[in-house]
Amino acid sequence: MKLFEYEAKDIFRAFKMPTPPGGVARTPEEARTRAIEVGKPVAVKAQVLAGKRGKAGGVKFADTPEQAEKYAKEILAMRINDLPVEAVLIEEKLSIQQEIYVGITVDRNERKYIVIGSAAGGMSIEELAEESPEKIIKMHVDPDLGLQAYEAREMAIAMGFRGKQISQLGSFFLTLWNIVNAYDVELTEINPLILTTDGRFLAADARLNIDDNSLYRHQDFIQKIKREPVEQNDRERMATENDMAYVELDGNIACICNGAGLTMATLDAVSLYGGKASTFLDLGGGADAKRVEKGIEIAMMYPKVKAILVNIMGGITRCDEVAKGILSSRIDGDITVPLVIRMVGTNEEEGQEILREAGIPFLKTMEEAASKVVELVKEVA
Amino acid sequence: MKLFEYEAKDIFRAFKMPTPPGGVARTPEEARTRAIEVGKPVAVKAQVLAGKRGKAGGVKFADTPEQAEKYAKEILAMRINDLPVEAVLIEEKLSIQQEIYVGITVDRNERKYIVIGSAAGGMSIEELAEESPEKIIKMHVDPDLGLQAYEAREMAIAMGFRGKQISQLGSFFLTLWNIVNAYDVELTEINPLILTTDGRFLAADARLNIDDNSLYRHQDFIQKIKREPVEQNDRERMATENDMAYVELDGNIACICNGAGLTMATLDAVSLYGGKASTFLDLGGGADAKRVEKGIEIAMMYPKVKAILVNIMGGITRCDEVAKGILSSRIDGDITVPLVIRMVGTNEEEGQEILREAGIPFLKTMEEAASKVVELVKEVA
Amino acid sequence: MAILVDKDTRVIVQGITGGQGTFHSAAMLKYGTKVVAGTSPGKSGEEVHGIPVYDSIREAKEAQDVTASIIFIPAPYAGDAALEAIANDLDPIVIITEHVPVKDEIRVIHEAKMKGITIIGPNTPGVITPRAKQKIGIMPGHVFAEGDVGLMSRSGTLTYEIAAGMTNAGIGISTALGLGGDPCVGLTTIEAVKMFKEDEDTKALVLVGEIGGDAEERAAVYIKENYDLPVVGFIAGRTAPPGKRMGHAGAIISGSTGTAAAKIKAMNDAGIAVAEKPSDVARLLKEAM
Amino acid sequence: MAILVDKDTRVIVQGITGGQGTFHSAAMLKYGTKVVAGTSPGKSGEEVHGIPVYDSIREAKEAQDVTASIIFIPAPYAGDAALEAIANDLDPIVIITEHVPVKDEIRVIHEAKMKGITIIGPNTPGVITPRAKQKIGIMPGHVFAEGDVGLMSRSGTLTYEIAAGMTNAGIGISTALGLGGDPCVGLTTIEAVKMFKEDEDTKALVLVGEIGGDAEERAAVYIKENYDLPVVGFIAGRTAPPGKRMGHAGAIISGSTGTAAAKIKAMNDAGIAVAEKPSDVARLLKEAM
Repeated sequence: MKLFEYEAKDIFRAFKMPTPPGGVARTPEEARTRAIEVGKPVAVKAQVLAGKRGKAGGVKFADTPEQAEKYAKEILAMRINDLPVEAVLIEEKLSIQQEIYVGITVDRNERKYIVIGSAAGGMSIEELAEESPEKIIKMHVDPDLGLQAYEAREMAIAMGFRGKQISQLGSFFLTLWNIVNAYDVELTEINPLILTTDGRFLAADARLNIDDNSLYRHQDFIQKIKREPVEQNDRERMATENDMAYVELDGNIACICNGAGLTMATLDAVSLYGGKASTFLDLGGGADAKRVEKGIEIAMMYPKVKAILVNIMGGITRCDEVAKGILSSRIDGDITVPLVIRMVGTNEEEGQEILREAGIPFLKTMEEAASKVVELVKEVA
Repeated sequence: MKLFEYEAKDIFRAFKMPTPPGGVARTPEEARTRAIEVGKPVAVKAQVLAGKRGKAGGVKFADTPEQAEKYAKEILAMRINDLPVEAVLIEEKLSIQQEIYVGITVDRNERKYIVIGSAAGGMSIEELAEESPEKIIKMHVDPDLGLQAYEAREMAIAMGFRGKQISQLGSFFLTLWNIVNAYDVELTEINPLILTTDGRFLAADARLNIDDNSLYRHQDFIQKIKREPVEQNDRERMATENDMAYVELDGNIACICNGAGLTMATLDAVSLYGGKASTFLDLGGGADAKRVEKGIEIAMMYPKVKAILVNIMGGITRCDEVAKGILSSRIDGDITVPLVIRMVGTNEEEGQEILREAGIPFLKTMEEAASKVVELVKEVA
Repeated sequence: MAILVDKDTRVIVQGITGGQGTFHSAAMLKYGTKVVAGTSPGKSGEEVHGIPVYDSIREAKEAQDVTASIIFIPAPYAGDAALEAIANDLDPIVIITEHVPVKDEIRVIHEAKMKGITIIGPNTPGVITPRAKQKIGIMPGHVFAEGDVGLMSRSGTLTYEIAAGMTNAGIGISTALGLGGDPCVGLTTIEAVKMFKEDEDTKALVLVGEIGGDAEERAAVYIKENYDLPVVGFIAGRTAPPGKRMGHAGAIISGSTGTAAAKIKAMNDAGIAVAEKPSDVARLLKEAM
Repeated sequence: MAILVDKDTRVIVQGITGGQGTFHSAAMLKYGTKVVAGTSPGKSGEEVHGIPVYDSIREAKEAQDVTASIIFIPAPYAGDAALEAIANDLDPIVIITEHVPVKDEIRVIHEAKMKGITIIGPNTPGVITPRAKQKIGIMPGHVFAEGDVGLMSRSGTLTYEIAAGMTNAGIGISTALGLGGDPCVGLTTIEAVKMFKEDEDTKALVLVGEIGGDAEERAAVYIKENYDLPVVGFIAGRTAPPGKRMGHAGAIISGSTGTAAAKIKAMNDAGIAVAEKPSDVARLLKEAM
């Protein structure tokens, strides 16, 4: 779950991390009020769960409350990365001495949290890593001990800071770590963390992603921020509610499979035979008839779909249940496009028998099925 | 810092631990209201930071709100263990199937937290340990991992519980552990934890002591409960504010020393020569003149004091500073009783020189000093 | 010998009374696995398919000789279950559960590592050694024929797909291993390759990867330098658009690493033949062996 | 040889620029201790009494050969300082700081134990070996004469008192050790006795205890069974009323254990002569040796 900048900063402030004075606004008028409260030139920043906001024109600097109102109006009307701007954050415009990068994420190779810092912030860590890897300081966090204050200071020292700034900057790492720990954060970044010309460190930006698998532990927080974990369309929401992985793509063939790897491989096969997938739909493990029916229902709701490919490799999932699900979708008239079925594995014979009795054809290999569905789509077109 | 039962239960409830319905009352009228809210027979329990409350008559059972009001009036007027009863807790009277003991404290030998449980609760753990040690189940908590759910269940299993009660009771240990961790608890007990005749587990009593050394981490909480960490008289409060260890006793000789061990040994020596101490006052390490003066000031405020014995073994503490402190107390006229000084160690000669110049006598060994002060007190009497 | 699982493995099923635990206990028993005990707190004394159920692993170990664990416990409690298995020195520990919070995974993997215990998963189909007729997992046993090719994968059903293709082509498997689909898993791809390298019964490897992370790239470098027997690869997600989350967290493309192209290139650089379709794996294996 | 501290010990002072750190660095240097570095984050490049100051132990170790640490860091940060010393493999680590939260103490002591590092304290005056002219601590060095009696205590100034009495009586000390006044300390009384037992230069022991806990009782049992040389004891708090907190947390009487009477009885049972007054210790030692 990605948090908006202003939501992340609310958490930062609750953990006593210094952030620029300011507040969120949902209307141009509110933006004006916030700017008056700040009483200095402000930044007007689009609140949107997408990167490269600055390049898209989503950040503007206003010298007066009137200007802030005007920019807020413009930005609130924007879409960035195809997402609407829900709000703007009005914050004091800082006088910058240095832009710093700090962040914590999960290192999947070491299976540990990793703390990352660079005195050369302001750009994405990927670009930084490519251009100046020596400027990136990394430290793994001991899973038993957590990040210690002395380690946070060692980060600041390694980043080149001296004197009082060692502890000042170190405290940002410690606070970030406490937040990571409290909120099951899988990625957090402050970029830039600004050292102002008058010597203050302030978290000027904030990125904070909570591990989706941990959300059950953070229901109080999710209710408090009064929004859904993710912006979703109806189909995506239905899939989430049914615990299915669902991604919409640009093609026209819906691939309904069990298992993420198999679903991806099915998309690849469709592509290999000249087709293009509209839908990645992973039913997950052990889908029963109802679940299969629900998966087909969701897939059919997406207007781009011109054919469905069901590719099941039965493991926990039983082919007889899959067949029953398909059958009741047919009976209900859900499926209004060509359907190709490939189904092997657990209870394969029972499943195939059900389809055979209902007069529904099926195939034995995924290559046959992929090539067949591509063929059918071409006929339809 | 010891918490009142109702304060501890507020924490228990915040951590979602089941407690009996009810609430705190500071007047008999409030007690009546609470009893009406409970709507069933209630227990009226004195809120006082002392053990053996039940034996002192501080717990009564009321069938009606009127009765609850009457008992509350009686109990609120009581003193238990020489402490006033500040409030009563009104709680549903439970129908008891079994009384259980659960607790967590620090095992100083293992230097670990230790979880303690017994199916035979209702009595003090010391008595239980003496009478039926085999009925007490203990488990150390791994300092890296903390108490795990499976360990909490193992406790319940070892205590003899089966079926669903394993997880139900286990969750009390887990919750207690989370509280210990969050509040730096050095001792917490639920005794009794009651299994009701209808099969519910409820924390019927609550004891919770926070590590005094950790209080700086819990300022928010201390402010929230709106009271001082400990009930203290003026002298005790002054000593606490000045970070001195101060205990009032029944005798008439105030012992002002540096270091707890030396102070205790000084008390012992006074006793050995037939005297009786009124005051244990440990100045701590590295006391300067001002601190010595303040210590003497506090000691003199206690009316029982008939003589003062200053016994300093200079280590971090410098004898010249001690001498200066004594000197300015004399000049200010603070000391109105006989004063015996023994002072050796760091800067001994400088200190003795200061006293010599001021005409203040001093001794070289603590045995001489103890015997001398006892002699002087006898003369005074 | 194969790896991780053999005739001496004696398994406890954590969460045996749940739907999945019960179903797969039967399947494992049927396949030949020595499932000797199960846990379900509060259900000590019950039996599932004749397997005795205990309140805790500690209790089970007092009654039964168990060496390994398979965990069918819901995600919020799976970490605790794994720590219980670690505390009781079970090895390997197979965590079937998906959606385990990464913080819990990190903790469990670290504790296991400190004791030298192998964690397989989470979010894995488990491990199977056809020759020994032993599986600790949820894979359909009949798909895996006895043989001398080691198979490892981060994906469940895709593994069955490829194993089925191999079986159809007459190629058998020494041990097949689901490494788990989460970003953080216990046994890593490179560690699995090392295990297979030490196994005399494994004469070739199939490495099934997917987009996300750089486990395959790392394994490829290791293979290039250390592994002399034939290796065939397959990577799922060639056509996945960047930045889209595809099913499990393992399949996020982040930055310039983790794309299918990068993985395939790393494998080719290591002399690993990479199949375009799952069914090509068997053919490439035959060519390589 | 003595224990814990000898001529090869090279000390870093954590918190060297604070009042206590500065004062006692001078005192240690004057006594003869090899104080080779100090830390104070942000003050790298400064010097205290000619001792170079570093931002971190890591930085200090790059420049200096340090083996042991003494910590003068305020209680809220003392645990962090100790973990830094542990991570840098310093041994022993002497924690002078008092009022360290017990949760932090438990954590630090556990981590040190896992690495086999000795923690002395917290809330200790430290350790001194007169023959080597080395002290890591805050005790007045002139009070301790060179000799062959091991002295250990949970109390600071009381230790000086007894040491001074011994010195006046012509009895010298091999190593004197403040175990620390807190309920949870690193090196325990019984562990200290074991160290002295292994030390050829220690021919007798003085065990100074106080009310609270049962460290003295345990040590007495150990001494009875394992230690053949003379031991003299002293217990402070004979006249302390039950339930009153006397100075530091170590001195709480809880339940039926931890009273002066119980400790004295345990010592007497172990054949340990217990002094009534500090000044009696020297006499009893002479009688016993």
